[in-house]
Amino acid sequence: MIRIAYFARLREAFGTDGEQCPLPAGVADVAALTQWLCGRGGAFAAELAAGRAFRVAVNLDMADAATLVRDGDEVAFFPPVTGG
Amino acid sequence: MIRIAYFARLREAFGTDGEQCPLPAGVADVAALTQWLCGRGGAFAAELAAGRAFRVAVNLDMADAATLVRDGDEVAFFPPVTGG
Amino acid sequence: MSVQVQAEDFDLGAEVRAAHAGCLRVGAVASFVGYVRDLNEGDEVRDLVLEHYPGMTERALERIEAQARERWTLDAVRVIHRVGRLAPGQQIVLVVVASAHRGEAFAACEFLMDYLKTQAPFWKKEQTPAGARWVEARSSDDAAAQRWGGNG
Amino acid sequence: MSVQVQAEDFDLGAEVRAAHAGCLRVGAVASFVGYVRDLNEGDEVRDLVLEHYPGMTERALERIEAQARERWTLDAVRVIHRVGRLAPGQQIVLVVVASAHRGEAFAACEFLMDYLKTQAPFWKKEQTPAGARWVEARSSDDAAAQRWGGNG
Repeated sequence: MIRIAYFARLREAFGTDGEQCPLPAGVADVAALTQWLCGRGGAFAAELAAGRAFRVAVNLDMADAATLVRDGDEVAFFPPVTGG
Repeated sequence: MIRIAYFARLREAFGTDGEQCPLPAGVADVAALTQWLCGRGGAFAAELAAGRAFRVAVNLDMADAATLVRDGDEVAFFPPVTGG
Repeated sequence: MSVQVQAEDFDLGAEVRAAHAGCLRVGAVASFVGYVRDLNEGDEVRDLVLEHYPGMTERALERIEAQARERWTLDAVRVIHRVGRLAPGQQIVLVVVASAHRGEAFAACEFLMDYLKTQAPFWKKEQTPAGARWVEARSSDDAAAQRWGGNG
Repeated sequence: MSVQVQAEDFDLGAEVRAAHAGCLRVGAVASFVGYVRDLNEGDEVRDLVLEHYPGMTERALERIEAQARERWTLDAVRVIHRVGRLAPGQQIVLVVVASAHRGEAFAACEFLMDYLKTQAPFWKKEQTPAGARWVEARSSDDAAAQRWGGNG
């Protein structure tokens, strides 16, 4: 199982703050997980399309497309940050 | 008459915080007034010698050697500042 | 704890006193307080809601603090960021840095704010007369963070 | 009056609240407090006496404030410098700058301190175990002021 969390604009667009699901078959990194989520179509495809500005964290650290995703991980998708 | 004020190390070296005196004959700028004070010898000659670090203000504004000194002016001699 | 995420307001004077803490080696305390403005991108802001990522946000702030302590010799660092609903005029964020000398205190304080703005997971949603909207990240904030070099 | 020379202590929190003053355009307040250190040039400092040039000092501070306001868009500036006898740990100087954005607040606050250090007529005399001595001006302070360009 992995935990996927959504924040801010993405949380609203997806209508949930996250989900728990088995690590999808063939998914080993952030790029593949993003592609798998896009495959759902709708808001996922729109918000996570190439060229959209979003960030990914794995296990509470900023990640990039190549960051590995393993069973048990927490992966978060969110917009560029706007605190301060 | 002009008023000459001394601060900090110069005040202590000269043993006074200032004096009032007629504008010395031939003195029209800071350079000439400094030379006139040096002419007294002793602490004045030592502290105001060429190459010593001191500053001069005329009428509450920072001055340089060429700044004019006129009757009624207040001229202050002091070390480089060390506030803050 | 030197970094903190909280809904409650904070007291700059008390935080600076705590940062100095009677430490006679400290010659300089630089500090920053950010406030909610009533105007953003030309629109009136009625209030805003600050969302964060519990766990990751604290960790990001601690990492930013650690980077500042690697770069400069600091005696104390304090970062407080509020979350939840805030009205114009209210305090959002505080950074306090104590050091022997002012150059290091100023640099570290500005560095912490620049990195916090681009690295710490907070998101602002504004309520304007035209409705609610998520604040967009600013490229000027990225530029401010990038001038410190390194990869953040 | 936004610049002040006084023997009395000051309250950073109160000064920052006054600088923000409920002005909803202000997004950023940068501030600095300088403290007496117990060590200078390797020697223990028991206390120090700050001398100034009444009349000229206030005028110099006002001029430095005017220069900051020419360079940046500022909503409030506050400078307080103490004079008289001060012990290690005590506050010497405060600078507070309020602006719409943090970049201007930080820059103006640091500029004010750098210029104050080199342009405002204050002199420190330290009491050390070896006796009293006048503090020497530091070339690093001149360098800090010069990086802002102009003739000060």
